[in-house]
Amino acid sequence: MATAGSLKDTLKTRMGITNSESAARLEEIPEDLMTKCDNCGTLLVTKDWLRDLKVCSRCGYHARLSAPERIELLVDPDSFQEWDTSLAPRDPLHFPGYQEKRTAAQVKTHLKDSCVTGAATLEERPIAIGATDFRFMGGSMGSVFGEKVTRLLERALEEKRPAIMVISTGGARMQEGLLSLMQMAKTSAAVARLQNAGVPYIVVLTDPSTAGVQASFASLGDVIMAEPGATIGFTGARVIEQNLKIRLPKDFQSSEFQMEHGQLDLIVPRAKLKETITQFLGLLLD
Amino acid sequence: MATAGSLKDTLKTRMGITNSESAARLEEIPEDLMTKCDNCGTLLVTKDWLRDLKVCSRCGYHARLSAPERIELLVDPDSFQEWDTSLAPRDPLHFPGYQEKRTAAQVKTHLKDSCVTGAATLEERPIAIGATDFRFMGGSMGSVFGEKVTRLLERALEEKRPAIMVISTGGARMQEGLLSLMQMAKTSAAVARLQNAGVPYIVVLTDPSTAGVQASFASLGDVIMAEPGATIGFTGARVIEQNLKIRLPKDFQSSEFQMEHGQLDLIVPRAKLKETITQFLGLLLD
Amino acid sequence: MLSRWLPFEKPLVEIEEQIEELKRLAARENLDLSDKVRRLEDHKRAVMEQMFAELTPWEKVQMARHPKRPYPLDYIGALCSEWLELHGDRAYGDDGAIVAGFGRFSGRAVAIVGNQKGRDTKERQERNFGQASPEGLRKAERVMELAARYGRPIISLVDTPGAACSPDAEERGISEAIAHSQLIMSQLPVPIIVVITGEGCSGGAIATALGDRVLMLEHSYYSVISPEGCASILYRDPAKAPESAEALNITAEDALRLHIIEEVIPEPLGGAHRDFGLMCKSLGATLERHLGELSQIPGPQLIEQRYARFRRLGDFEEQPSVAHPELNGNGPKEAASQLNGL
Amino acid sequence: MLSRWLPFEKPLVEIEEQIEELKRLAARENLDLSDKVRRLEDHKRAVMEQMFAELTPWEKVQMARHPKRPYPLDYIGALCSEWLELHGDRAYGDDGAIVAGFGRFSGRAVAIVGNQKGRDTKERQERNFGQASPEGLRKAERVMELAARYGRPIISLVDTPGAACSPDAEERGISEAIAHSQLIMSQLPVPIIVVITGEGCSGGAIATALGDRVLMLEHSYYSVISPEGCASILYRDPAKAPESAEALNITAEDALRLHIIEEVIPEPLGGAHRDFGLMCKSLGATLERHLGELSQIPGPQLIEQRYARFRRLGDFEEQPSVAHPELNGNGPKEAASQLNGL
Ligand SMILES: [Zn+2]
Ligand SMILES: [Zn+2]
Repeated sequence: MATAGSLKDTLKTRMGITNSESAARLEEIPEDLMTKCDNCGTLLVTKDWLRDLKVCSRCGYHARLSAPERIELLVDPDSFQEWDTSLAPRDPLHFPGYQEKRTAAQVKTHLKDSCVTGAATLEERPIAIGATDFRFMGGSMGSVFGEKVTRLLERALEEKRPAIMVISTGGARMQEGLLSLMQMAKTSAAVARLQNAGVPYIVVLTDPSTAGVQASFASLGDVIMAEPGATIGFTGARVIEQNLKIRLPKDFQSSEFQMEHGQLDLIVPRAKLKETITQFLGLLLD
Repeated sequence: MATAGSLKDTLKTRMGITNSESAARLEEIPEDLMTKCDNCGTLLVTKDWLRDLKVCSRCGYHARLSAPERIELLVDPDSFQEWDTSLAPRDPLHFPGYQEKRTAAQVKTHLKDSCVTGAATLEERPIAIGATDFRFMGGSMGSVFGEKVTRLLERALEEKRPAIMVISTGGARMQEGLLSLMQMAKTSAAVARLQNAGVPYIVVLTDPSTAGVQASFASLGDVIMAEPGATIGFTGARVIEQNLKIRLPKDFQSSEFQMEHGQLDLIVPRAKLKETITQFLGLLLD
Repeated sequence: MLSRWLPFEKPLVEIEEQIEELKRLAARENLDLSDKVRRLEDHKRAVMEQMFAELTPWEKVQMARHPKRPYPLDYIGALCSEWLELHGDRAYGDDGAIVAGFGRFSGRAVAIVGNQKGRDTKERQERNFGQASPEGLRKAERVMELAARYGRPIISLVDTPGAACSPDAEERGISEAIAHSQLIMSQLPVPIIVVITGEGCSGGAIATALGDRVLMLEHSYYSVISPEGCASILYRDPAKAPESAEALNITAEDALRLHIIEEVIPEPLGGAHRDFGLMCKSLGATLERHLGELSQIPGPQLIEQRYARFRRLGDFEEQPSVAHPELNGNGPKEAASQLNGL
Repeated sequence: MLSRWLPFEKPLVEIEEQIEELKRLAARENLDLSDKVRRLEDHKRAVMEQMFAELTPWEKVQMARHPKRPYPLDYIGALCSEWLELHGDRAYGDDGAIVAGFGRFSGRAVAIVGNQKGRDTKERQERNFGQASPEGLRKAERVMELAARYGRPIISLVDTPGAACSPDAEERGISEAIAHSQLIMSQLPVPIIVVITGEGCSGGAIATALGDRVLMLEHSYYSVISPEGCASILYRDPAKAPESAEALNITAEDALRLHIIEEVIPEPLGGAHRDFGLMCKSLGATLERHLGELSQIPGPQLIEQRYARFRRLGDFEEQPSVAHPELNGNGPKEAASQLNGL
């Protein structure tokens, strides 16, 4: 159990600014601050909610996590060493508004781009792990994201480290045009090499996992796990509804829907992810 | 165009006793004998019907052919040299009535068992070809059938001859019990080796192609062609209807149905089979 | 009681009722009838020993279908210290009739695939009575290929009355799925041990039965067609299933004699369900022995041996070679030209 | 006439109407106006040359979508002396939006896959406007793997507004199908030439565009998202598609500049549909040249080069390395323990 001070630090520094609360306001919030579940609206004691890894104790709703949170959730404490921190995005197309949006995202997240990768251990097993951050332009995949994932997969191959990718993304980054589209091919090809070499590659899909990322390396895991209730698919439900003038059921593209349609190996609650990945790696390798 | 004598010979010797006409009766039939289409009931001039390869000029119904007819239809004249003529069936389970049924089939067809295999040329290209004969106990696959197909696939591999199998069968031969079931595994494994060696393997499905044969080597062709209107499937429609107490549409399990459901590469009318196979082999090999 | 006793077990029911009666009496009247009870139990055991040693093929079928018979997930739960079930064919759906995943069996990580029937009406329907649909076989294939990539041995537990029998299964290519599963299994460079634990019926069974070793539980059966199906064809009467079961040679002993399987795994007296713990001990020891042997063999050699194993199956004779009179250009030339050259 | 002329072609319509008028006049009045006609035609040509050299990105999109634009089967019919189309994914269905088969192109047997739109309303629906469903991509994959087994080069003709957009496509794993097609194409040991012939839009395009050479016709476009889709997101107004087309850098010249493609294949004046014969000559010669070059390269080397080709795509900078302050154990220890160890 953490102290009051550390809890506030956690909220401020590590959890990012979810639930639309500003960092400034957090300073004044008393220890027993309530957090409202985005799904069922229940007011939860923030301390409990954090202990539950931002999962609503009432309805099971899994709130989104930042990339740093994702990584810390899944690796041994203090074991993470970030890779490719030098990579930073450009604006190759001089796309309207791109630089401004990105700078805002960088300020908000303390990240250079939407994907964080690195080395860590998981129950003492060396792994390569990456996570995407939905707060950073919807976790979209541009050149830096694609390059980081590719380098992660290549280094995993070289060092025979199992690779784990945790996804939360709206797809390819429009603002880098074709260069973003090419990251789909580049990352998919890198997965092929990793699999040929017999190095495990595990995908964890979280809310949301869609479009260009879902249609490339995120659908190619040896095993694909998803958190409950995540939205997983290619074309967004609203776009399909508009195009075909239809109404889609509420659970369309949910983890449970994708499970039923054969696209997932497992649905794993957040609290069980680390354990399940560890077990799977043990069953493949030990 | 053949002479009167040869036509009768064809009917008597080569065409087998289809359309439930006995060999004895054929002797007395005048040259302009009419043949009734089994599908639409149209009376066709036998000479024309034979020239049309036993395809009804009215409704396109493809009447069943014997294994020897099948082979002669597809290979260069006089090029066929039969393989494994020494193989003959046994009665390993002492199955009630098996020997009698088989002897009757042998007398009727002049075949030792339901499958004929051998070497031939197709537009001068050496090939290995096999065909099954529905007249022989429903073209069922027992030990001899399975052994012949396996030897054909093995020899095709050894001599780098493209292999062609023409199917007409009700499935595995019940009377040889588990030994028949094992032929499914044996032949499927032999296909795997042939494909690994990059030797083409072409399947032609004709009416009917079902059950244990369809669920083994007959579904594993590099390309799978079917004659129009053939019945192709695993479980017979009547069995499904009885089990589920439902009525199935008339075209259920037809070639056209299987094409729509992605199970066939091509539907090829009988008169075009030889040409299509030749073309496909050319496109794969030349 | 109906579900606990098979028709041929009637003599046992009577003895058991007598035992129960004696016990009730002893309790009510405070008598010591333990000697009588013991004698009756000895008698019951003797009857059982004789009964289950001499089961007819049709009785074996009933044993294999016994509603209390252990199913793959039961064995997995008992034999594996870990188990992670994987789902889905990554294309269409997740078939409850097939379970597939990775487990740890006596310290060794293995992949396990199996046909899973349901225990109650609802589960039976969800699992389609253990009858695999195309997507189930494609799921199994995917997991087996994953196992091969990581050098994990495969255990396939077969217990199915056949592949799915429905328009849906036909539409999605149940033939192709059965065929392809065999094609893949014949090429995997890891040990594959198949155990027919209950029903091993028809294409649905052979689909996942192409292994280096094929074993059968004592009271399972393995057949090219269901006895009822055979009877419908042979006698035009499904009620003649007992005769068909006899004719088809479907018992473990038959399969052993025909060299279809390597070994019969004995069941506890009265069947696997009567002493599940003992059954697991026996099954576990057998699997361990075969895994130990097979894991010594390099992958490519395994594939060769597996091919050879099935290659030799079949019973036929090789008579002096006589070509078919109509073929080899021996027939009339004009006749030959009739079909050719048109 | 509506379907023959695009909005920006209006000046041409006027000139052409004048020419027609003159010809009618000459015929009616029996006059020799050929000189005037010739001058008008020269003028028209000059206008066209300027017009089509300066098309805006949005005009290129309209050209790529021109209802008379040649589709893959048109090119196949013109360029191949033989063509055998194969069907089906062997699992679910046959998708009309994807054609796949083997053809003989200038004496060489090749596999060809392509997105096929329909010409009329009925065919458009049957072919789902060239938008591939999962089963279409799986069919293409099957044919490409067959081609690889027999050492046949692969030509992929891309002309799609995107992958199928429907609940069905989602249910059967359109994401998986797009991803898997790329995975497979990255490993085939035969030459793969991709030509964007019309629309090369989004995941539906890259699904079959992982080649050794990627070429674009002069008036095709290639984009991560449709201009309309981009406008909806960026400007909340699909009518701003022209601005989006500009911003997205989707023309062949853009793609060439960004090293996404190797070459732009010139189209006849006014577009491929105005002189199909000439277009085929130009496309055929280009394909032949690339096939000739690639067929010199051994399979494993092709795979390496193909990987390297896509590997280098992307534009980013490498700044001095600074780790994220929250990671690498630099953050407060208590905070780290908050999520871990729970
Ligand atoms: Zn809630
Ligand atoms: Zn007819």
